[in-house]
Amino acid sequence: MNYKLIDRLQILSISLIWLLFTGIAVWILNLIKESLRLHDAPDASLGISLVAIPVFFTLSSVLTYVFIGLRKGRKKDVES
Amino acid sequence: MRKHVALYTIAFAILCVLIVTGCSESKNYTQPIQYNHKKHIVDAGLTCFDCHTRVLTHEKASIPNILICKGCHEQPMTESKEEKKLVDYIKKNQPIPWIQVHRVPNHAYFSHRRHVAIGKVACLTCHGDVAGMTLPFSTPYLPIKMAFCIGCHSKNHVNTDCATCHR
Amino acid sequence: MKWGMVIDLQKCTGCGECVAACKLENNVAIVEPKESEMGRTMLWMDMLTVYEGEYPRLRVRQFPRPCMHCDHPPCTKVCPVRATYRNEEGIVAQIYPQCIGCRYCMAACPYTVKSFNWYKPEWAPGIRETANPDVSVRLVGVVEKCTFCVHRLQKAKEQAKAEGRNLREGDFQTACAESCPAGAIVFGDLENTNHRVNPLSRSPRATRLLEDLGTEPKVIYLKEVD
Amino acid sequence: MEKAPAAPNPDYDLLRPIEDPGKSFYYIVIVLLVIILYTGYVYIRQVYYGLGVTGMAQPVTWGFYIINFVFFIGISHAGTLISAILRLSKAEWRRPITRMAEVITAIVLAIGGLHPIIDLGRPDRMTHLFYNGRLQSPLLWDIVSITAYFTASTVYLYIPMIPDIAILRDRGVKPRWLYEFLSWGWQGTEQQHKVLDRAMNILMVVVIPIAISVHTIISYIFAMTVQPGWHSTIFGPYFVVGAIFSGIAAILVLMIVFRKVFHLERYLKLIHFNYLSVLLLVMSLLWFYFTFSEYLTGYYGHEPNEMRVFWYKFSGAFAPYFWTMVTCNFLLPLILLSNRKTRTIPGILIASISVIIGMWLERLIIVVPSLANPRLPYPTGIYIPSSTEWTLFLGGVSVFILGYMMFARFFPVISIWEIQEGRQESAKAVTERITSYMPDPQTPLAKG
Amino acid sequence: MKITRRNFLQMLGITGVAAGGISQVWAIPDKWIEKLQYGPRIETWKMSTCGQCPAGCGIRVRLIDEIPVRIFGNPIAPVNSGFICPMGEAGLELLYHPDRIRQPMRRKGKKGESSWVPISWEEALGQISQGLKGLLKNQQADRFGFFFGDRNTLLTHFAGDFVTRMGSTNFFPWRAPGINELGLWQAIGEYPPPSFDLDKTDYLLTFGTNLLEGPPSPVYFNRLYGKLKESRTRTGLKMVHVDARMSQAGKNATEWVQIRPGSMGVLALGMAYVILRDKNFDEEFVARFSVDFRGGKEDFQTMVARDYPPDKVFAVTGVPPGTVLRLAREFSSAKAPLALSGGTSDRSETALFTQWAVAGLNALSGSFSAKGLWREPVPLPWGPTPIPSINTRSGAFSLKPKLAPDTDLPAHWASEELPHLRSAGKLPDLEMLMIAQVDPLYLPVDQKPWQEWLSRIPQVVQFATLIDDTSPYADLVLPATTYLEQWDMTLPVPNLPFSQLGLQQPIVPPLNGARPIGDVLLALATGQGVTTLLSEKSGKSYADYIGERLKPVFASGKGTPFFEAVSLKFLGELRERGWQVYSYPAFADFWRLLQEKGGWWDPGEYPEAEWKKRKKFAFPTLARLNALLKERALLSPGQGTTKGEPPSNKWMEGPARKPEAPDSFLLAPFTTLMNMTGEGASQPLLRELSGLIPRVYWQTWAEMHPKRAERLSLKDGDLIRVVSGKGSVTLYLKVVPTVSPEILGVPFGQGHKESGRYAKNVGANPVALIDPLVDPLSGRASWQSMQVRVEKVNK
Repeated sequence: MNYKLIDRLQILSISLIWLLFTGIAVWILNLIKESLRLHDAPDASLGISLVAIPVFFTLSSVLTYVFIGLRKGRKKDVES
Repeated sequence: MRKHVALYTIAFAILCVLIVTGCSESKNYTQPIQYNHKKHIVDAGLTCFDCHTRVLTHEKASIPNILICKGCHEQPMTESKEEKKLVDYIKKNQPIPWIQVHRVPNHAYFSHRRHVAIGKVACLTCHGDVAGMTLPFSTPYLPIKMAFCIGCHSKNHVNTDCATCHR
Repeated sequence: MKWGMVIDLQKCTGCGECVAACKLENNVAIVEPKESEMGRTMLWMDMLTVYEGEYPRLRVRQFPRPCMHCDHPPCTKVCPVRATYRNEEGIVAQIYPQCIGCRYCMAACPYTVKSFNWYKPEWAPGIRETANPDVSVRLVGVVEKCTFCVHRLQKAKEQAKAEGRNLREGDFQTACAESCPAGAIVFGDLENTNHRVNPLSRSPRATRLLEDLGTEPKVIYLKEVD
Repeated sequence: MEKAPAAPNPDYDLLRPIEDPGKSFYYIVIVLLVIILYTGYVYIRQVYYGLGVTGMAQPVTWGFYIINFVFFIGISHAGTLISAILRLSKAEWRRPITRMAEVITAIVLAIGGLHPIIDLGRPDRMTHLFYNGRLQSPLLWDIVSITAYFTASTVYLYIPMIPDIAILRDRGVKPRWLYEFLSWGWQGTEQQHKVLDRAMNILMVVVIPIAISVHTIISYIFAMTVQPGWHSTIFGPYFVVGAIFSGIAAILVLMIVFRKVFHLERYLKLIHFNYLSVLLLVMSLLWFYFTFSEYLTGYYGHEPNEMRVFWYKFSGAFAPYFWTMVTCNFLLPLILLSNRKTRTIPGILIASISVIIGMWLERLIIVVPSLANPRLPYPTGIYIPSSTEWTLFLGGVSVFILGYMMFARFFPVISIWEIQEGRQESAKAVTERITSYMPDPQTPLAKG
Repeated sequence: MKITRRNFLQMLGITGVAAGGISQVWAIPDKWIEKLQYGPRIETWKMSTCGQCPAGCGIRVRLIDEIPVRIFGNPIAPVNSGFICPMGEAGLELLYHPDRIRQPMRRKGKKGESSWVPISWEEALGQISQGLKGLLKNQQADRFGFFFGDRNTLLTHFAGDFVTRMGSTNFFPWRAPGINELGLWQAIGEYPPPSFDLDKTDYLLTFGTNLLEGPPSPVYFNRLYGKLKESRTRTGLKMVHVDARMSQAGKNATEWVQIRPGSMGVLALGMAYVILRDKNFDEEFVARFSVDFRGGKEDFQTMVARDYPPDKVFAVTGVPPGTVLRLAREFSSAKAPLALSGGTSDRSETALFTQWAVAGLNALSGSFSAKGLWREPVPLPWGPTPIPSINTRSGAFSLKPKLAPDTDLPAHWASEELPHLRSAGKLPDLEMLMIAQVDPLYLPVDQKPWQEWLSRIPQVVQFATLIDDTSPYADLVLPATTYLEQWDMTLPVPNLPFSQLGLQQPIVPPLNGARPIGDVLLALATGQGVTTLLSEKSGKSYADYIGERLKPVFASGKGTPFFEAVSLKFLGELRERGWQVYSYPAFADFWRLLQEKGGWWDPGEYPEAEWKKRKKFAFPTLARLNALLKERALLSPGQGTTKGEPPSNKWMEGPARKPEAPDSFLLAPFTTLMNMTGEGASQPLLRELSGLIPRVYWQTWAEMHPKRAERLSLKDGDLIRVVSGKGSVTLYLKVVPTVSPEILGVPFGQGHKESGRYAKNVGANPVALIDPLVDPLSGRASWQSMQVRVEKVNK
């Protein structure tokens, strides 16, 4: 079994999750921009984004925290 | 009918692939006569409105047909093969089957009068340097997309309200 | 500018011409019998009937019902893609190529004015082609409704501009207003005092449908007095 | 923290379905796959012809798809919310059931989340939501909150599963790369446990408000319109309560099924069922309370349009459904669960199934009657779901069963490490906790 | 498998093709499609006149690149002032109907079978020509007949002329019921009768008359009603509608009076009873202008006093005595009361009696002589050559009123009786019958004798745009043009206060090989050597015939082509000074102007009716009615309800039928604006909208009173079977309070057996329930008061 490949894949998956959440954030920001441009209830859009974006980032942070924490917590002998 | 749906499903899948690869975009039309815009505009000194007579007054610019061509080409003026085709059409009193290349979809209202006569938009903004063309259009100069309309409208501070064009 | 309509119920005879004119003007699909029975008939302009009292005191009130073009439309609030929105001239527009067909606006409309293309609208061969070229033929899966004949406004504005003048009353009339034999439907700019709708909308007989919802419809009914 | 003992662990029984799924597993999978494929065909047919193949029409423009959307998302509350609340309140009996609940959430959310897409007339224009979405629309709130909930609950399912995946990895269960990939290098060190614990504590706190928000927002889809029967402030909590209610019933059914199929009597003891069924009973009462308040305010206000919908439900065309719902959601659970004699496994099963049916009916009763009774003098709408809608409903349920089976095929449905942890530490921890609640005998009472 | 829209349409397509017997599917030429999509979009407008009903509304057709896309009202047409009705709107659907006949067709198989062999026009015309030649050679011109749907156009005159000049008298025009015509014809012996003016009245009493949903001109009267309704709070106008069902006229009236169908004449005489007793009638009119009012043995006064006291009226009509009293007093004390009959009252066994009785009410109130309520129609300035009168064509209809024995009963009124007339020996056995613009086997006639009669005629030639219910009994079907492809001229509309000629001109050249009826007849006539149809100098088409007819109008200098808004007053001043609005020195200019403007009219309103010039008003008396009945029985014995029984006054009270059983009803068919007498059924728009008000689209419904529905435990939307002694139909139930509890209202105009894909086998035809009842006085088929039973059907 190719441990190195799996290791890479794990890192990739974590970054993909970040990408996804950043994507969502960018999407929401885009929608706010649109609503500002078209004067289409920007207040509602802003309110929702204020709640939504932090939630997504909390989630990804927790995942990253676990990911890094588990790696750091590994016993030294298996490392090699 | 169930059978059909299976077929349609496959067709749908193929269509999706086509759309994704963008095959549907590049359609080439072959015009019945290889009309030379340059010769008419630069050499003969005609303007767009001489032949596309309805540009300034109507929604559609109108593609000139034998009635207008007849004005000059009742008898052949050159030895061009393409002109011979035209003269044949005129003789037979049969309309030239021009293919309209710039087609605005049905759900959008686009009026030449509004743009050219009232808005003073130059023809070449949308149709390119027609005066330099030696062949007729086989593909649209621009992809006829809303983004282009909106781009121009917002640049010129024209109304971008959807209901201005959508119908 | 605030386009609005006044429907004088004292004049309206309930003949249904507005309904027919609307269907043809706007290429509204004819829905075949089986579908119709399910309740999929498409009418942008509808004719509603209210029965009051009992014989011999029975009164039957009929009233045409276009889209109300509310000033605070409940439908546009919920549209997830801005396929329906209220423009600056007060017309609640419906942008067919934008609609994703979620039908939320239909569920939210308290007047139930919207129709949905459950199937691809189909006509007998040849009839569809000869439909009104000024209005698009809708695709399957989109919501549609009365647009106050906005395609006529587009043309009327262009004509006025070409003639270098402002839009006059009568330049822009909806198909229903134009065709009402009894002259019950009047259309115009509610904010322009020169338009007939302006004084009429302030008539003591003026009411709006479901006024208490605060939707502020721009279709104003003049009550029957007898 | 000590490493797991080398001796064959009795809890490794739980891995049996993974190591040897048996033939019947594959048969069922094939059957389910056939159903799902047929569903797929039916859906493509719907996309091709348009929504006309369904039974929806004007004015009932929403039907099964939206009902099932609300229903499935409701079921999803089983999970995360319950397991998070139980975890947060340190209820030790939770240990064998949390994962089951969390899996329900993840799978059902994915299914429920797809339903609005099925419901679209133009699914090909989905991308418009990204370019031109409007955050003012409750539908967008839903997209955001369901996405958040789905990711949160998946994370919440996944993180406590890491130690178990590591067990599978260590036992060399195939496919090894999968377990290797998913175990994130878990070795059970103290450091890793600490990280896991902390992450879970954060998640518990985050997940509960997200879960509540999801169902509140789904209720907003209805409550934000001005339609009679929908436009109600109580709808948010009402939906949340209903969701948890149906969620608990779903877990109970699943627990009973798993207990039977995998012979988990050792893990899923009567006490678990007893506790959960009492919880179900409580939710049933709560649900009734909300239903009562909702209809009483409507009735008392006596607004004509409201009353039209009200009578439509109470004595009109929807009366059979309405009263079945009341029976299923309130009377039957009340009778079966309040009596110790009937609070047996079969009794609980019947009550749970009736609650699931009742809650589905509740969604039906919320969605259809309000649409069927427009305010203006239109005729009352009719809605008869077509075979397409029934098939897609069946397909949804099949996807759920298949998803659950696949999960059980690859991962243990009962958390092995949490049970071990419970065995080793909880007794001590609970004793400590209880003593800490008690009045301290050494400290004298304060004077005054 | 569920029927989706797609395969539904496919199915329709297949049946359509099978019926038409052709392979082409497009309703429009192929080259149009490209043109419509990518053409230069040149917009033009053409004026013409609507041909959907006899009202002659001016239309303005919008053409894009020469292709008609929409029909609007002609804003300068005086009848409709720019408005049209839904039927007018839907005209293009008729033009572009996908099932239009594209070729002459000969029937394959027996009579009654709808299978066809397409043949060429030459072959078809040759066949007819040969037939005609044979008849003429054998001096049997009378064996040739023409049953012609009168659309109030010149074509009717032309066809009548054609038949006459062939040497036959068998021209049978048919027209939908009119208003007051029958009663006034009996009472004063005039046709056309004086027309009424609603503008002047302050009390309008309509006995079943539905001006809003049918002839003479729904658009004109909807407009007028709108005006009257709006101003009635100021003017105090009261509109009372007497009918079993609250039609649109009832809904727009101030009051609706429920009555048993067929008994309206009794109510009218009941009111006369009260008026006479109160002595509140116009003594002067009665004394100066009437006969038989009093003094005789069987005069009007005696009859009314004896037979129509309110309690008796109540027993027959179901109208409470108090209401009779009130109506009578309101009517007699109004300043300008007007009573109208027609509509549903005209389709009962007491049609003529009712109209006469209502005319009697008008006479009592004196409204005829004063108040400007009645106007004198001004004859058209046709010039020295009078158009052949259609009324005297047929020897079969020789009933004459006593006062004016030189006046025939308009043949329109009883053409439905043709088969009976044949069996009565009043009509020779025909060798060839032409049928045009009407579908007799769909109409509310006794169909069996019609089928037999048509089967007996060896050559039945039908002009039709669509294969209709009559076609299976035709031997040859010729594709006729619609009104949008032909020349024609609509004549003045009855009961409008001015005269108008609406020009129909081809908006498009005839589609799909259709030919205008006029031109085909002309070709046939020329083939037979009957060239005198036209004056020597004119050309060879029907358009030229119209031109010929118009020349006297031009020469008279009267009237003007339609003109843009100029106030009538101003115009009047101009005319007084000898001005004309348009100057058209030559006929060619006049003709061009007519085409441009859409028609000609005489803006001067009709003058007030002058009763001194008339003979007298004959009140209906028992003697008169019995005499008429006797005469009629001689004319066509052995049919009708009376079956030649000795006359009595029993039947006059109207068939005082009540529902016999708890689940039985009196059938009360009615017509709708969207469909009229079935003409709208072939057009999908009208098909869909004919049930707009009750919201039953496409299907046929039955209207029932809520109380009855409740008693029978039926719900709105249920499927019911309506059974009579004759047959049964299945309908959708509509529970509405707008019908009397005794009746079952069923719309007429649906349930065609043919007539294209949109009409075929959709809905139901109440005629299937109706037994052959005929008004014994006029011979007009009745469709009211059938006893029917209702059963629930599970969907």
